[in-house]
Amino acid sequence: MQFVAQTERMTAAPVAGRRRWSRDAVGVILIVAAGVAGYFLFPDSLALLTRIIAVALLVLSLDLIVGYCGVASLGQATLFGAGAYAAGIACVNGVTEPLTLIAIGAVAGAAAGLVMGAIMLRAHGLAQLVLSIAIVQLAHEAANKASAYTGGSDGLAGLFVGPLFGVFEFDLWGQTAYLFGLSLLVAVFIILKFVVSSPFGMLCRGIKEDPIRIRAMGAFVFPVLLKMFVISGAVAGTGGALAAISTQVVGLDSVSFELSANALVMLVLGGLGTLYGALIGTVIFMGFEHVVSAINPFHWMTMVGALLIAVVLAAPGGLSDLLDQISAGKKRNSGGRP
Amino acid sequence: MKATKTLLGVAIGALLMGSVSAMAETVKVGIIGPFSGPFALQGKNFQAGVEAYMALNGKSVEGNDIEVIYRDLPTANPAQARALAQELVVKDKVQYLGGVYFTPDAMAITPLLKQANTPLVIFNAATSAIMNTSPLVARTSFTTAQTTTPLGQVAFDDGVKMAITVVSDYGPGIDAENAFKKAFEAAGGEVVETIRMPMNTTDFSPIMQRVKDSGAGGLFAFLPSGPPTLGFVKAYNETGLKQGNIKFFAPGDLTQESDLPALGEAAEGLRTSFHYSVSHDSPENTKFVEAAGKAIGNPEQLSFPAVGAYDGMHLIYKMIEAADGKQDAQKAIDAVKGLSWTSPRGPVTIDPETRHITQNIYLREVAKGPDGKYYNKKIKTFPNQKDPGLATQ
Amino acid sequence: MSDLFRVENLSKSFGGLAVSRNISLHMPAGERLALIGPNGAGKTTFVNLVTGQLKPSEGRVVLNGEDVTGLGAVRRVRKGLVRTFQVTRLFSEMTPEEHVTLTVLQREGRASRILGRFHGNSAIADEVADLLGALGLTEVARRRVREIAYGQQRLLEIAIALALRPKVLLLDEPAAGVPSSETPRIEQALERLPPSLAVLMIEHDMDLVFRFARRVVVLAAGEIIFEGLPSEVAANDKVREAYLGNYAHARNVA
Amino acid sequence: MQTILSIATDAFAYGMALFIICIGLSLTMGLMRVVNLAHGAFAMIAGYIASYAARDLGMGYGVAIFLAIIGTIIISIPLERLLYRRIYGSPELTQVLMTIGITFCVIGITNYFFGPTLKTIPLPEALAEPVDLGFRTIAAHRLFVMACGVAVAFGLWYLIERTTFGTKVRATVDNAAMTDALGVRTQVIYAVSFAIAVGLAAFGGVVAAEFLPIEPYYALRYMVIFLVVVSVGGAGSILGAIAACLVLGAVDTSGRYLMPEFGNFFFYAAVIVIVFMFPRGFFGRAQ
Repeated sequence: MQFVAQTERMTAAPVAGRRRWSRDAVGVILIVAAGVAGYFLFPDSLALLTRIIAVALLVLSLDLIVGYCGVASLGQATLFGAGAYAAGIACVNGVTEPLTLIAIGAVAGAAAGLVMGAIMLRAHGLAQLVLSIAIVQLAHEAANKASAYTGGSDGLAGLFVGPLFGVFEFDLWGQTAYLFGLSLLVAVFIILKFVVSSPFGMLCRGIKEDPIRIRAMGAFVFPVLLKMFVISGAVAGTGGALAAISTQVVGLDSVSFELSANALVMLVLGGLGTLYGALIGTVIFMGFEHVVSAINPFHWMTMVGALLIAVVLAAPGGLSDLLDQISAGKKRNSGGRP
Repeated sequence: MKATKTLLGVAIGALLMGSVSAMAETVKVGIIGPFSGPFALQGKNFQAGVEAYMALNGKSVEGNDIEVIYRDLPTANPAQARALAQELVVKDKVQYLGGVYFTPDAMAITPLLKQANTPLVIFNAATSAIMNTSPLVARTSFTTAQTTTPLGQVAFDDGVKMAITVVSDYGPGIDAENAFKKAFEAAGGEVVETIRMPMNTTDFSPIMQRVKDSGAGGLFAFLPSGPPTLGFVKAYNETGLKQGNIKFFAPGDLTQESDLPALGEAAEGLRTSFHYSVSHDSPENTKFVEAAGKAIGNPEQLSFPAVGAYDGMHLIYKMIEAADGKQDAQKAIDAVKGLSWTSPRGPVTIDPETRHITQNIYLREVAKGPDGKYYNKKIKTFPNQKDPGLATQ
Repeated sequence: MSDLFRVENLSKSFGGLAVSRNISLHMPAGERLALIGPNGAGKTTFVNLVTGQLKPSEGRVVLNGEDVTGLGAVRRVRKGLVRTFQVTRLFSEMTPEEHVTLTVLQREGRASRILGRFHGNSAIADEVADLLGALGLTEVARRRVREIAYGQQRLLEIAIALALRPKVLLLDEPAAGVPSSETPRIEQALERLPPSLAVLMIEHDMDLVFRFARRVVVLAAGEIIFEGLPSEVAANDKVREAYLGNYAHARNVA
Repeated sequence: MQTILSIATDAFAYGMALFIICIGLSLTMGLMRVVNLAHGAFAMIAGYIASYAARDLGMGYGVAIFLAIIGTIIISIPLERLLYRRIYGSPELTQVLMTIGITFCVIGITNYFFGPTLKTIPLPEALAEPVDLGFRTIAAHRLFVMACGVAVAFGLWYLIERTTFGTKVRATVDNAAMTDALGVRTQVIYAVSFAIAVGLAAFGGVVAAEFLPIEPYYALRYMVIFLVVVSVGGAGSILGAIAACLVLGAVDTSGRYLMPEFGNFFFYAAVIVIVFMFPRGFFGRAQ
């Protein structure tokens, strides 16, 4: 028996590893291809595409918490807003280098994630959801109150971002912003793929399914989840900073319940716990919203609602799950189901 | 649907005009407004104003056909505002931008204007500071400080020596509080207390209790137009403040015409100051109300954003004329500096310095008309008011 | 004292209801002890008290001479007090290999590392493969848990526990719910447990108990009514009463 | 003292208004385990029906309330059959997606038919007048809302705790499969419970319209408050919902009186504190 185990390990393990690697590599290539295709297909809508990327970062960050840890949140925009305001305030005060601003946003988001996680992880289930709502409402209120720093409801304007690498301007046509955003998204996505397939990522998935089992394995649950909150905050903060840099304004909407709820809708729409679902959901939801509201600005809401209902009826596991079933047949993507 | 109708109209117009000018160019105008969402009514008013202007003044300027493209921005969302403006300029190749209901959205668009070589005519967004962010912006609405300031003297003359201010806790609310306080104190009164209440307040009784306890003889209030105003006015009546002779003053956002059917009796006698009343008696306004009422479908829904849009289109037409259909933002904006004309709201001028509209502010009172409907009845005119918010900066 | 593990006067009551009363146990290294008792005897409560899921109202739990009563469940696991679950608690989307790898990584203090790949370490992969091999799970090592037989899931529970290198192992009904055709494999696995390990098995299946245990403790209505050799159990009056349902009656009279 | 009494009266009225609307949601979430974010949409539909009946058709207030409840329940029946039945027992997030979709549709359709303006429901003379309570005047409809709240609380308590229907509901909640096996048609129980919840939403939407005015965005605007109140009270608990409404109503009202500019801070800080102290809500069931 020992012998069998040895031989099988020798042959099978590298194969499995390679398959996982190659699948992720294909995924990343597809994302880059889609991004580049967007650049050439819609050269006139780059500002919209950049906004989708910023929101995609927010939805990715939410997937880390909801999809990988099973912590439902309707307040994720707190972290996005923290990044956006930190980058915005830094920019107004003379920090104009884009990469520095992104770093500031990520750190602020991570710090907000630490606080938010420390509060939210005290509760479970519905109570947790309500805590997340309360936190985002408080953050929104705080941003409104601190109008000396945030511009309050008028928004924080006057962000003059310097050129990227001292060369590429963030201009009207938005090529710089878009390509910068796309590179950020791809980089973050690759990092997150590493994170979720690391031992830590596995531990989180385990916690999502059964925290008691994880404790019985001798692992503390709270610090693991808190760590994921910090990572999630950094990702959301990056998205917020990207939004601030590319639009040069930060509004109260970036730290609102509405944005949080939209992010959750997009995530569930795309499918939880795969990272791909987060991207698919964001692109489909925002693209659909944009197209429908351009066709009929007066009654697009009905159609978006109908889309959500249709998705629940046709693909309860989200769109990425549906794609999985269609394309790969039986073979399912790794990761938890909702 | 509406957009296609407009397109169709433009196409037919183009056919008819084909003989006049063989080299007619189509000038595109992008209008951003809240056409869906909680503020959809204001967006509808934008559209009604634009359509009314085009119905009365033709769909072309000196052989240049005008095509209007509407883009929906339901709530204050600067990122989306920028994306929409960028797309309108780059993809749809609009030469003029108009509309914009919320201040942060305007703030997100103005940095683009220079590069886009496109002027922006703001139909509503009412914070003074927007005008400083780009030399290519003009505004045909009002600022909160502009509509509020005359109330200070009015309140004092009405015998109010001590007043309390109650405003929604956001930019325009704070602007209103400051403007009233300044004007009222300049007139010799004293503001004994200032209350800022959260935007989502639904039950105003405790606030009214607070007003009562303050001992003030007058109440100045500012809330954004829409659902909360109803609760606020009702609470004012029901808690006995009305009977208790605490006088109520507010800018006209609180009694906009489209809210009056809902407010009804509760609003009767409320005095507000504003730049426009649908009931304004002038031939220009009669024409406007008829055309805009037709455009919006239900004339009861007509309100102040429509006149902002109407006059905004007037500016855009003038700009197109000056630039001769070419894209030249500086020439266009220079052409309207100092421009005076008679708007449905009364005589107006674009201040050459600030590019903000100088206009009459009217003191009105909600009264019941002979048809049984409530309207804002003009009782006093403060002519040629500039924006005091900008003057002080 | 040479006892590896001791429980002293452990009691627990919810409100006024005593569910565990004055339980004392001691186990030297290498012990094979079976805890049996009729339904509702308080066996699961006892396990929860020992592992730290529940806080006892009174009494002490001593591991390796150290009082661990004040420690939480996680700390006790880290000290070597490990359990399996009566109803398997596994991650349905993960493979047995992933379960055990995660457990070994955790034991090594590397489970919450973000850097480094889950499958990357060959020393750990060797250990995992050996462990899975020892429990006969090699064939299903790469299948999702929800796709493998229940008996194999039970074996995986044991594999996870062993991956933690426990000193004391609590097996909570390791054969519960397993079809009789698969029980021999579980028995086999139990026989091959490391000799120095102290094992406390809670079990209903008396055949398994007699074959496995060197000592038997019988719990009824929250207290120990018998302690001795497996061969003596059947002859004991109190045990017979408890299992025949008279114990409650007898206690009421007393 | 007078001020305290006055604030307490306002808080009680506001709390009761919230209670009437929220209790239906509490039942759906607690008993049927459906996170129905479209709850407010039903209250809104009822408001529109009542406004149409009373204002445009000139019917009496009582008739309008009755029509609104019946009308809303009728509208909800096909929704329950076609949509909600698919999500009983689904993961919560799937339910959230579906019910947000329904809310969007209801908002869009309402906007289309009734336009984006505010709708009022004219009160009868008797309820419109201020009443002198000695220490202050209060609108009569506030007293009416308080009375309605108390009546709803007792009525529901009686229905759930004292009737055979209530017994069946409780049994279904505890173990649907077992109850089904005992010959109770759980499908019917679900459908009837859903109708009751919708009816309560409708009733609440109409009588509380003076606090939460009827407009197309009603369903989204107050979604958060409803969800928070139900969670704080503990889903499925009548007593919990009352407690939550009164406590949050009191915090909200006194916060707005004492420090209006920090009103929201008070409210949500109170929510966080309560959730920390009662993680399952005031009277939530153990899960």
